[in-house]
Amino acid sequence: MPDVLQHDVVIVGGGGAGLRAAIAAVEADPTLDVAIVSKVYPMRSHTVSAEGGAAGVIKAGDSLEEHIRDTISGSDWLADQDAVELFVREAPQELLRLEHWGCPWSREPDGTVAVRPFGGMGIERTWFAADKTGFHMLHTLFQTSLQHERVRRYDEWFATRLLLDDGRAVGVSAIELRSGQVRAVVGKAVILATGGFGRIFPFTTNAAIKTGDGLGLAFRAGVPLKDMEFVQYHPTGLPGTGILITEAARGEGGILVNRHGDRYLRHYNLGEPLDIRDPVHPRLRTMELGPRDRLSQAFMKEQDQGNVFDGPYGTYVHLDIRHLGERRVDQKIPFVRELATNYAGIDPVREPIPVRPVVHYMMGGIDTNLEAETALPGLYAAGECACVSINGANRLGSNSLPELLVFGARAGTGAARWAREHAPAPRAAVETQAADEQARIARDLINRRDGDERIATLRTEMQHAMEAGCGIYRTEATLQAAAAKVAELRERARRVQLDDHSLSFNTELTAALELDIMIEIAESVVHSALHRTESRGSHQRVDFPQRDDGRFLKHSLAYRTEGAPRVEYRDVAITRWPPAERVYGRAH
Amino acid sequence: MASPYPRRRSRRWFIERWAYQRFVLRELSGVVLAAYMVLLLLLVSSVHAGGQAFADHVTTLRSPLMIAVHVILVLFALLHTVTWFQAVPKGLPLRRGEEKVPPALMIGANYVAMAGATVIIVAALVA
Amino acid sequence: MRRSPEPVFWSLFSAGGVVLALIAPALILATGFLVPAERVEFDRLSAILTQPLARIAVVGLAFLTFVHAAHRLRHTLVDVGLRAYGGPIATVSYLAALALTAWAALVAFG
Amino acid sequence: MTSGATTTQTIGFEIARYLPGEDRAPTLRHYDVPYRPEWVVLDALNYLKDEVDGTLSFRWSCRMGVCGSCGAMVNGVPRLMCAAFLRDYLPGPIRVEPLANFPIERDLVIVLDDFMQKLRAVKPWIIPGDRPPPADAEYRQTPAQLADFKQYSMCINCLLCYSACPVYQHEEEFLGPAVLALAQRYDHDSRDRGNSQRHELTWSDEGIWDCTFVGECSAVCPKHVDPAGAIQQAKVESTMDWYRSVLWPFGRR
Ligand SMILES: Cc1cc2nc3c(=O)[nH]c(=O)nc-3n(C[C@H](O)[C@H](O)[C@H](O)COP(=O)(O)OP(=O)(O)OC[C@H]3O[C@@H](n4cnc5c(N)ncnc54)[C@H](O)[C@@H]3O)c2cc1C
Ligand code: SF4
Ligand code: F3S
Ligand code: FES
Repeated sequence: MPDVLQHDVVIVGGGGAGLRAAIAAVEADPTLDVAIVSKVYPMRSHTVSAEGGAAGVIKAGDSLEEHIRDTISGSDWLADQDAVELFVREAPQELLRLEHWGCPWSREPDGTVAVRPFGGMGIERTWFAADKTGFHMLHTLFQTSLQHERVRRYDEWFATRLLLDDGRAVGVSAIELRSGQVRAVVGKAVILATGGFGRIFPFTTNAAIKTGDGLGLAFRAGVPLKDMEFVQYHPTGLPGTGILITEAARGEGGILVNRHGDRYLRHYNLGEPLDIRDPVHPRLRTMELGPRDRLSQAFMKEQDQGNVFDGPYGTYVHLDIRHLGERRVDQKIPFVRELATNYAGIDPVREPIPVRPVVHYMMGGIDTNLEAETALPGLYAAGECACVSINGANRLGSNSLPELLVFGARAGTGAARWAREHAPAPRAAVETQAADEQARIARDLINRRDGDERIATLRTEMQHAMEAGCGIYRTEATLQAAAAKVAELRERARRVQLDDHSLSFNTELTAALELDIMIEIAESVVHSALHRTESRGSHQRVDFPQRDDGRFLKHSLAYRTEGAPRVEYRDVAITRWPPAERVYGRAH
Repeated sequence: MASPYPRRRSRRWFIERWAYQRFVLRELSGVVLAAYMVLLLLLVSSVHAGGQAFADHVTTLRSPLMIAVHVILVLFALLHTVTWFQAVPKGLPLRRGEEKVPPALMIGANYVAMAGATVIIVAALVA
Repeated sequence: MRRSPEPVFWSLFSAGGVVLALIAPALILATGFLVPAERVEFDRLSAILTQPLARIAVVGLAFLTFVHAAHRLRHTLVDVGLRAYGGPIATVSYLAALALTAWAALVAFG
Repeated sequence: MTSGATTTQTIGFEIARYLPGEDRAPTLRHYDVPYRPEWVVLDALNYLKDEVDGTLSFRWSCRMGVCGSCGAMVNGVPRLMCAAFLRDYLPGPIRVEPLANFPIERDLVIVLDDFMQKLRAVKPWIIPGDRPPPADAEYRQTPAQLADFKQYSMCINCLLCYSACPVYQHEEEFLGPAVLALAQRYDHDSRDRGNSQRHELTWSDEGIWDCTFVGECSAVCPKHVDPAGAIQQAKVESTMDWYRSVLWPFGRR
């Protein structure tokens, strides 16, 4: 029988959301015993890659109201307004807490934190630590968590399944990668904080670990996935690798130009360009500081008109930051220079950077409420894997980092409360489930010799099907094709064959488990997109170009079935901000 | 359970990479300078012993072997000086506000001081 | 607080390092090349070295040089593989430096 | 695998393989990989894992030099595999081995338990002491105060410096470059009052005083943290503190 490791709260994921939840849980009740199960060492989590910054109202002249409005209009009115309100109210406190824990925020000369402009935000409110904001936040959280003796970590343990008892979540089965053994990590409450799933697409800013595991765990336990059709493309990724050039490059004044040297965004209802020497440039919510969905869509239109460059790794436009000068670049966005020099082979102080839209962020995720609770008792979710939703149909840049703090903390406190009020699950129940899981993994993967499908082949086919059928612009036909392909892949994935039959650090095994989950999630994305016959935010249906508030001012909820997922709808919470047109480039 | 392969140690690490050889040479320069100190003290001793003793000592110093020894000594002394000056801005990084004083500037200042010391020493000895 | 005695050795080592970096090349140049070339006169040299301050300076320089060398020798021996004998090596090195310094005092005031 | 004109050339790899329980010691195995000038070593390894040999194990994630997972010895020098371009190793072969000075878990995967334990030991968090954080506001910290520790906060825990440090190779107790730089980062943070709590360990013989300033840690650091500098600086500070406490034994500590 697999070992059973008993705790009070079990957190899956050691990224920003998971660590914040852990600290919140032990602070809420120092007698609690908290476990963090993470498939990579916490400081390797993907939060480390976030560059630009974290939004929070702190400066005089800004107001909560403004941040709320920007977020709601950015979401194309699909965000729940009560959630947004709560998020905006708590974000500054959370960012301050990180400041108190030592996050090296960039500063004004008077010693207060500095803020920078960001896409879709009407006022400068994005806190930043040069252009390594996520890196500094993650390391600050991780190092802060080290002082809590009662946070026990299971680093490089891969969670494979939720353990249930009597209709509630009571832990996970996980593979200890070093030994290859499956064990049960058990608690009275479980928090999923496993991050996004950009890796279902071929060209993404997301790290290798972003395969949506937590969504798979919840989905298979019957929890619905919300708003899965909304996939954010970031307008400025490096062709070839997909490495992100942060929006801060535009926040500092960088401009986008096409093959003809035209600042093409002016043709897309994003306002008029100011001269780059104009002290008012870059103007907020205008041109390069428009929201990401609009900018990525503009690129596609330019591409259709043949106005983009053509390179060995696809088409691209230029992001030009030369006019900022070497000093400013090195001070404010040094990482941009480092990345462009290393991975695009150009020094952006002297040459423009080639960029193209790239899959970046998933608005959808595990359906949660304001308390980060899911429909399954005892199960919480926070961070990019969850959907509260504050991001609706399009997340505003720099809203995700504060989101994972705000809702990570809420998940932590909520789970702590739940753990105090509930008894642990009987040992036998979890033991058998973990034993089943161990048997399944051994039988279907490690010991199998009669499979005939290669992981990489299936993964590549899935990624290309998603890009072709479910990209920036979608139609019924492309989506149907993607749906058929993904369904086929789901069948073929049952016959996957590993080369590696050993136990210790078997990364082929984890790749197979990830693939299985990715295919399932991809299916929920495609079907959610098929059902939404309107265009809103990042979801653009060529065959249904209008937003349709009458039918679709609603969240989609995808439920797992034996066949294609079942899609249901739930009304968006509208409180004080009635749906309106999204206006950029003009006063709103 | 199968165990990890233990970390490997090398007895010859210091010759396995040029960077490490350079490190050992740098450290040895300190010891070499102590050897020079012995020679210097012998010279001082000869001076205190009087003109004849000094003259004898000078004769010894004129031998090709002693000249060769001093050539080597100078090389090690320069190695010491160069590596030492390079280390100074590491231990004592100076700042003017946000900006670091460029290490090259601090190193340069050290060379200026050394040049000054050299001039004084030579001037004091050579009439 | 458990204090390492290392700051004492390290500061002396550093002081020696600084002094040697500044003057060692010049001294070697003078005593190794100018003296044999007979550019330095005995009388002048003698006049300098019999001054009380110069005598003290010679002892000081010798002390710093020997401690500097002892410190480096000690750590290099440990680094290249004699870690197990770190204690005795340190004792012998610094004692040797002190002995040599005592000899230097005899010479300087002789 | 899309094969174009650029993939006709190949480049050789010698990759260290070790499977605990099966192999008695790591051995090098030869592979050929299509040569592409824009590829990094990590791309080549992923190609091998996907197309040729699924048993090859290594860590990676961000492929942009910030998560710190993918350190390995490339031709004998510690490097991030996602930042080591094939074009800089022509004509090959390229030798890839696990980071030196660590036990090997499997293939290119090393055991970093020792580092993780030392990381915690130096208390890398703000210890506010007698200066609790202001309510509902940030600590004031000027850009100059930030600059005083910023460089030491850039460490991605990639462990290349440990692989380059001969002292760590021979003295397991040595806290090592990255951890000491991190301690310096908190010591120099204007919000922190925890220096004396850290110094007990960092200023001990297993801390800064084991370092003989070989300097290779800084030479290989991909993020220019300069741990060697951090340690030198700490030596100066520790020494000044020592004399202060001897000369003014009754003074304020
Ligand atoms: C390049 C880039 C730049 C970005 N820049 C910004 C920005 O400037 N501002 C902003 O607000 N947002 C930004 N974002 C978005 C933001 O960084 C992410 O949404 C956020 O970091 C997600 O954090 P998380 O804690 O939810 O998940 P992650 O940090 O991804 O952590 C996931 C954790 O879950 C663990 N895990 C996953 N699966 C398993 C499993 N099966 N078993 C065990 N553990 C598992 C992993 O080990 C990891 O610890 C950026 C994103 C990218 C890709
Ligand atoms: S100091 Fe540099 S080399 Fe060492 S772990 Fe940190 S980033 Fe890596
Ligand atoms: S290489 Fe090692 S000896 Fe010191 S300067 Fe760096 S820690
Ligand atoms: S893969 Fe993240 S540092 Fe190389």
